[in-house]
Amino acid sequence: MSALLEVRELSVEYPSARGVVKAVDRISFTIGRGEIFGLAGESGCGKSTTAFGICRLLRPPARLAGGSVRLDGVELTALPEDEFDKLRWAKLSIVLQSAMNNLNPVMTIRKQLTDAILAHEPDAASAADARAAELMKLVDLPADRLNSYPHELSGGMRQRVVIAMAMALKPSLVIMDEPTTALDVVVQHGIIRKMMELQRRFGFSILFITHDLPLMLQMCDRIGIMYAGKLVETAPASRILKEPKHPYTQGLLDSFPALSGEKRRLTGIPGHPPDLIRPPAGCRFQPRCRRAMPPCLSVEPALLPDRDGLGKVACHLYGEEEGAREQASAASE
Amino acid sequence: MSKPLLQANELNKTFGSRGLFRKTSFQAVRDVSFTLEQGEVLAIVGESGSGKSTIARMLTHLLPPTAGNVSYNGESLRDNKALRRSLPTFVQMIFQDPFAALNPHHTIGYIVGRPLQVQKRRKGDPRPRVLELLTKVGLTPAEDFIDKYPYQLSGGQKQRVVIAKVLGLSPSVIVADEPTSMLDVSIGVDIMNLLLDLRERERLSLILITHNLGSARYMADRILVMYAGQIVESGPSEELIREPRHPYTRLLLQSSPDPWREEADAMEAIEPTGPPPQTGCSFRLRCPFASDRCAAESPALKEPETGRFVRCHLFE
Amino acid sequence: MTILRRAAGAIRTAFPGAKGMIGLAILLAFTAIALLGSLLAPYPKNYIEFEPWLAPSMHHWLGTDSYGQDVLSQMIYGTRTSFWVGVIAGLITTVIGVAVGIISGFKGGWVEEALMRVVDLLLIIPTLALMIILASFLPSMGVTSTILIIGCLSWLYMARSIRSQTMAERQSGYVEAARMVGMKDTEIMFREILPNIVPVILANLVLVTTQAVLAEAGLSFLGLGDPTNVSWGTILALANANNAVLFHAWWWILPPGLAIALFCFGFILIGNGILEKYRANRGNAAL
Amino acid sequence: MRYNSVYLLNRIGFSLVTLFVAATLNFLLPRLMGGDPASALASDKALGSQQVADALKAQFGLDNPSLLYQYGQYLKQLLHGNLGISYANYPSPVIDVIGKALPWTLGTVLTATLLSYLVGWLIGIRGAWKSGSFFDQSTLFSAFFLNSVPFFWIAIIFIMIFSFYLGWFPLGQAVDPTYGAMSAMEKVRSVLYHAILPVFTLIIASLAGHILVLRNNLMRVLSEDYMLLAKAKGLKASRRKYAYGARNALLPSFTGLMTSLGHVIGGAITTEIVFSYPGVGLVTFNAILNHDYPLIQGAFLCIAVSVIVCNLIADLLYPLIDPRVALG
Amino acid sequence: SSSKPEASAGGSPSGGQGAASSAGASGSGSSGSGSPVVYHLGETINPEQVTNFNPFLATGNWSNLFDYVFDQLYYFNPVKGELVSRLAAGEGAWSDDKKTYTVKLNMKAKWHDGQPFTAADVVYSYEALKTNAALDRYQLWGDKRLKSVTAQGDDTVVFALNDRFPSLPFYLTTVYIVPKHQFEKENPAEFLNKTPIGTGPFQFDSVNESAIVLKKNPDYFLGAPQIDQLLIDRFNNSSTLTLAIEKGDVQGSTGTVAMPSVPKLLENPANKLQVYPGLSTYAVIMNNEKPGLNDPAVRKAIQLGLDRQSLIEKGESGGVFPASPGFLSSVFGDSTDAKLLDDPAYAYDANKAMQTLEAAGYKKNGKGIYAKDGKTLSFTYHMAANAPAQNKEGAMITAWLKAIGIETTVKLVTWPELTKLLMSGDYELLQNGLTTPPDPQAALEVFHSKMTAPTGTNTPGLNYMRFRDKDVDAWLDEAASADDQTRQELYKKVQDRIAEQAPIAMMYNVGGHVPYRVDQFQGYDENLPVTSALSLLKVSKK
Ligand SMILES: Nc1ncnc2c1ncn2[C@@H]1O[C@H](COP(=O)(O)OP(=O)(O)OP(=O)(O)O)[C@@H](O)[C@H]1O
Ligand SMILES: Nc1ncnc2c1ncn2[C@@H]1O[C@H](COP(=O)(O)OP(=O)(O)OP(=O)(O)O)[C@@H](O)[C@H]1O
Ligand SMILES: [Mg+2]
Ligand SMILES: [Mg+2]
Repeated sequence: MSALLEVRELSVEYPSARGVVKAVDRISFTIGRGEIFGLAGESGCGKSTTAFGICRLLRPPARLAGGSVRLDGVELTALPEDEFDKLRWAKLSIVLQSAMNNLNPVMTIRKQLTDAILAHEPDAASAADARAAELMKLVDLPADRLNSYPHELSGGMRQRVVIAMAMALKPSLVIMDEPTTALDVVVQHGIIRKMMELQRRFGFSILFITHDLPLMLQMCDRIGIMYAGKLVETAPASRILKEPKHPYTQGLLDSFPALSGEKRRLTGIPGHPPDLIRPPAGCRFQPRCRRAMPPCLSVEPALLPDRDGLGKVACHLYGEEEGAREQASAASE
Repeated sequence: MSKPLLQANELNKTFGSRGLFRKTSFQAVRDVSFTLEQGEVLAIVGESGSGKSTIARMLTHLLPPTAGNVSYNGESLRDNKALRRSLPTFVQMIFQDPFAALNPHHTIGYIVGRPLQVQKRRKGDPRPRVLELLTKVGLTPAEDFIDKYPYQLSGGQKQRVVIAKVLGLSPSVIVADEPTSMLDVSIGVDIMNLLLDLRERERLSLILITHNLGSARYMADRILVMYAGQIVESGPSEELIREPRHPYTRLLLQSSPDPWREEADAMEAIEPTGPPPQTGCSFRLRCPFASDRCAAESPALKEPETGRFVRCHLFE
Repeated sequence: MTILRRAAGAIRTAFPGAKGMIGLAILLAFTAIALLGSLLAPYPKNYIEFEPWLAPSMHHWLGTDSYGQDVLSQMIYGTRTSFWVGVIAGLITTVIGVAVGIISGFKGGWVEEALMRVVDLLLIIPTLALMIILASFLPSMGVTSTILIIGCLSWLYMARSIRSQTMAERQSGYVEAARMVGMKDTEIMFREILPNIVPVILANLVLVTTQAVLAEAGLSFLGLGDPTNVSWGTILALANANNAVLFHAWWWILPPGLAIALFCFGFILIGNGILEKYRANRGNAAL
Repeated sequence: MRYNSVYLLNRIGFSLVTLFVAATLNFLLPRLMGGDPASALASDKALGSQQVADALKAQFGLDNPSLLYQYGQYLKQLLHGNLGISYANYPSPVIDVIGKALPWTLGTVLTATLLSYLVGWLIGIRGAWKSGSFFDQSTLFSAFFLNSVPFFWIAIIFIMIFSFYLGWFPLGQAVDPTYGAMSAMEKVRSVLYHAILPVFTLIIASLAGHILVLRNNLMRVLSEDYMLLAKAKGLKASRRKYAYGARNALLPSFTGLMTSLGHVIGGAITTEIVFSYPGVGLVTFNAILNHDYPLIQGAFLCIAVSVIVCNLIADLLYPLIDPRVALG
Repeated sequence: SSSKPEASAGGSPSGGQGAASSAGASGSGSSGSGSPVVYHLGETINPEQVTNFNPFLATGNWSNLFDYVFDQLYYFNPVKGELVSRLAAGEGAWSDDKKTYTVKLNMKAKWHDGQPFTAADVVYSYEALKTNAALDRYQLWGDKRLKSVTAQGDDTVVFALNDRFPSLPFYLTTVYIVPKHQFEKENPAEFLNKTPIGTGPFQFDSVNESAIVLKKNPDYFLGAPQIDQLLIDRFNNSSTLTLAIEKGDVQGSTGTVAMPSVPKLLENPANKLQVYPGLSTYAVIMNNEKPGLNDPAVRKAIQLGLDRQSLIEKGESGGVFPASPGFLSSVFGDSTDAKLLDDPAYAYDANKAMQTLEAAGYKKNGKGIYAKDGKTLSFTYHMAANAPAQNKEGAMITAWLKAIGIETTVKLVTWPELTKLLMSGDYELLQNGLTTPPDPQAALEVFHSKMTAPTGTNTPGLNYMRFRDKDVDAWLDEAASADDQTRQELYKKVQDRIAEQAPIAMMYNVGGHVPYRVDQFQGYDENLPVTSALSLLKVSKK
């Protein structure tokens, strides 16, 4: 079965007064049908930019600097604007971070739901209302809320509305950029559960972006870890949880205080992410890496499949002579 | 027994907003009492809007309580004007947003040094003390940082500057209101570790306000759970997390993602549909165990076993 | 060379963007004219011995008026009055506006209520009308009183803008942090907050300066300006009173109006440049 | 109906309070200026002696020196809709004088404000939508320039070109001299024809502010997430521009309408003078020159009332446009 | 020879009748044409000048209107300086003791509402001034003036005086006769008279925002006007009014046009300007009681230091007349001391001004300003606000005074304030016009000490200068009841003394400058102000 989304060598740049910010630098990954793919990483590493690059929502001055994005075999980067407009929402919908700002404050929920439907199916006018009510039911909201304005709903309800909206045309891929960050954990939990349920029911794929690695580990099938505009590791969630390979992934995982098990001192990752205008030579993580080696200073590691083929990692520790490296790393710990 | 370092007594805060024809009031904090001992770390957790920051601001007298009282070493803040004036040297606060907490127009040296002058701790040049403080929070070499401006620092470094500034006044208590929520997790861990170290070294007491039960467990000796302006449960952190009593605490714990935990049986919680009720138990509309009694009678904070307090009719 | 380049860089940061540079150029030109007026003007001030109503020519680039004065010379002398009225009234306005704005924005409570209600009320009555009243009731009317009147009445918008900016700043952590370490209110207002709203103040200063120039022109046009002083407003007032329109004497009507507009245009360009940069730095904060 | 009674009461109550304070301010203003209006009037050679002055003082309620008493009288009269008797129009009551002038000013100022708001809106939106385009840059520049052009100068230039040189429009005045004998249709035509230049002057001079405000607002709205989402939904550009962008950009500027009204009324003073237009601006200015205190008071009160009422209308319309207000 | 004013008053009835006959002749001619003949008169009329049409009131109306709607007993023709009969049937008769004056009325007159006009109306009009002192602006009922006004039958009115008052006929021009049957129901001091009824050549029709509309009175006793409608177009500034004349929107004006416009107006052959000297003198009024200004040498220096020729040529584009240093306008013909006007002793001469000061003991101080005994010649200089062109002249004067070592500080004040300052004397120098009644005695009595009061108290008359001269007082008192010959001589003496003492620094004399167009209408009587009621009677469409 071929992948639903295929991102290859995607690069996005922000020209700025000081120079060009390479926010996303030649990243490649795929998302299978019905798969939940997570993208994690520190703030500013380019997660949102990647998402916007995929669905061509980059705000000026951002520009696509290369690469290809294929959805269902259709090359998106070269599609004319009106063609792309037809594809939007019908195949590819998106949910953004802050619930408040996702909805137009001066329009009723009904209008905003039907808006999306009518933009693609202009003849559905009579059926649109019924479909809106149905969508509300999907996310456990009473249909009379259709007549409300966004400010009349709580943050969690608003985010449910946005999720319902994203389902409106049964897309094959839903991008979710930190859909629950602004919400309370209890509410977040409810929404995530709902989302998983819908995903199981309709079988769409999700590109899920968050800071919250524990959450992601709970719900995603596969996870990509980004650092400073680069993808440094992709692997199934269970694998990341049990056996993180990249030192950055390890550090990240070691930054979340757990609720169960032995209480132990966390180490985190010292230092801070690099300036993306002048990234360090070699491996970008090397200045913060406890296991950095001489080649890390000069040679940029490529994202290569690891031995068992389940994941990919971009680190000199796992080159051809992986065994030796692992020994070295063991010694340093 | 000696007086506790800090004691909050039946704190209440009501916010009123006045229109010409309507006066609305909103009780953000209701009858909150707790104590803090020397060297202790107390975490306050609870959902957004439950009144955590309001408590912090009352403790530091940025906001006078509507009723109730805060006392330090047995001295009441309300009645003691001298104490209020020298309060900055007793208690200090670390704010959520390190990006906003530093005035972009002053150098790090000024930001850390100026409070020393204001509180007349040091006459003359505060520079040596500033260098010392910067070193203490791990901004080394301190000479490199002292003349920088905030925009030249990363978020984690900024939060360190805030801590250095606060330490300069040698307070006995630091109230940290979500000190890491604006920072990346990897950097937040650093800050939490720094605070823990400082507690050891400086015999500081710490009140940590957080959303995150994990952080509360990591940092605190005791946890205090708030819901709708009230304390619903409190107790030693390990115990409270291992064995939560109040339905809200249980819900909170169960909702917090933790991939290392084996999946426990899920509690069927109800999503909030409106503001918490003013009468009876404020959690009852979301509580799967709610009974008629919960609507009729508001539960009191009981101590079913020593050190564990719960506000729920189920535990009486 | 490097010094020049560095100076250019400094100017570019202070007056961002192409618009800012154009504004700066305009402003510098007017400043030069205001300061060097008597050297640049071809004929002495109020020299009335030419033929009246001469159209522009080599001798009189902007022709002559009904009194036989060289319009260009009068315009150049007028620049000085308008310039100083603008700048000084602008400064007075700024001082009042900043004080009222910061105090009400920072103190909040009844202080703010009281100050802002006063501002609201004064805003209801058109400023020009208030100025006319003041101007006609003051014991005398000279450039000084014009400046005072304008300065004392134009701070309303500025106070509002500074207040809302101060309120935004008050929300930011550093103010609360300053309070937390026991700083006095005055120190917080003027050493902590003030430097942070300098761009807003500058932008407002620029706007009130243009308002002052316009107000002076308006007062002069209504015959409430200082008649012994040449300003763009008095030139226009005389052109209107002596019916330059009848003579198709566009050379007497156009220059003062254009000068006013151009002068203010320069100021506004600079102000907007500063504001745009400020907004960009603050993530497009509402102003 | 989106109103809630508290909102309504609050807005109306606030307007009444403002009105009351404005009335008080009006009472104080001329008195704070010093001078004795009745003597000033009596000393005008036309109205001779001390007896006359005394009689006038009694008539104007100035015979009792207590300011408080005068204030009481003033409020009492005001409640009865009595604004006193104009000095310069003696013995005509102020209310008549203003009543005649007000429709002209309101007509021109309101028309001009609404039109310039509308035009400014369209231009501002178009500019912000394609920000940086030639259209945007050129309108921005023109707006900056127009923002600083004096009202009266535009008026003079208009008269010079359109009335005197080209002869397309009358030299001023509000109606044809033969207005009295005209049919209703002709009257309307006459009024409109004479209002064109003054209204245009006001539009041109107040347009720039609207362009700038709306452009800024829309720029801000365009960076909102819901705009991005609207694009992601595949909505048509025109729908995004108007239903999503412009609608939201409009809201913050709506309350600013009031202050712009004050500004335009201020500009109307000089405009009416140049165009011999018989409006409140002209009346106010003449009243000031004549030291006609009751008329000044009346005119200011009437300006204040107009602004407050317009503001109230804006406030009452606001919930209809912005659903967030009624509950807020 | 007999005294000029009375002689002309005697000559006027024939002139009036002449007007009537010619009007009657052409009136029949105009009735033939189809569409009504409309004459547009353009005037500077502010909104506050149309709130009433009561000729007794000084405020709220535009006084020139009454010339068209009402009649006085006599009309003062400023072009000739003569009286013209209106409601009076010819010159009145003095009794031998000169204490009663009997006027026969023109019984052809009729009120616009058809009611007959009688002597009772005249008596009522004068009695109204008596009972409402505030309306008696020229103080006809003042001491030594009117004792009573009575009717003798329907057609004769007798004015009885307390004392001899030879100027009475001139004063009779100031009172418009109103219909008793309408006014007696009202309080004349507050009557708004929204639809005035007069006897005049034009009937009031209506008023709107842009015009006062009058229509012809076909039964006018001096002959019906040829024009059917007289529209008085309202402008609020003279600039626009001038443009309207140039464009032909209006045919003429009674008012002032901006003087600098005159040369341009006259380039167009359709436009004409009638110019005649008038009763207003523009001057820098000096308070003779203020330190420094109480010294005649200083006042004289100021008078000498004003370049009056420049003011007239540059400021007023030659549209005004030189003012006599002896004050009396040349409108008063033989009473005026004509030689004073060109007397080189009073001509502009900056050097002589400074010599005068130095001769009086003034020395220049460090700043180049003259001073003596600690008093520096530094004065405040008030002028009216909202008059840019006048202020410009003031600025010119300021500069000239500076050149002769006198410093001034300019203050702009509103018109009522200016009047108040004049009356109370709280000023030093003040630029304003002085308008006198149409009578040489009254004009010169401006300088009588009975017309003044000490600084701080309001003056009863126009002697704002606080000028006091025993000789002048004596001469004027004597002239009040002297025969014509003696009066003329006394007047000359007074004028010489005024010129010598310089209580006031003349700028120029503002008379009439009446613009009118001759491209569509003809028949203007240039012996009268061409746009006055009596002249318009004869005007007809070309
Ligand atoms: N308008 C812009 N101009 C210049 N640089 C930008 C702009 N917007 C984003 N960037 C840069 O692009 C990089 C990637 O930003 P992006 O928003 O994709 O990060 P992210 O991973 O989504 O972060 P977060 O977790 O905070 O949302 C950042 O380093 C940021 O500084
Ligand atoms: N100045 C104020 N005026 C009115 N209401 C206020 C004010 N400050 C806080 N509140 C209200 O009091 C309640 C408690 O606020 P508080 O900031 O203490 O909550 P919190 O627990 O800190 O929430 P968060 O986790 O979001 O920071 C909230 O509902 C808030 O809206
Ligand atoms: Mg992001
Ligand atoms: Mg908080």
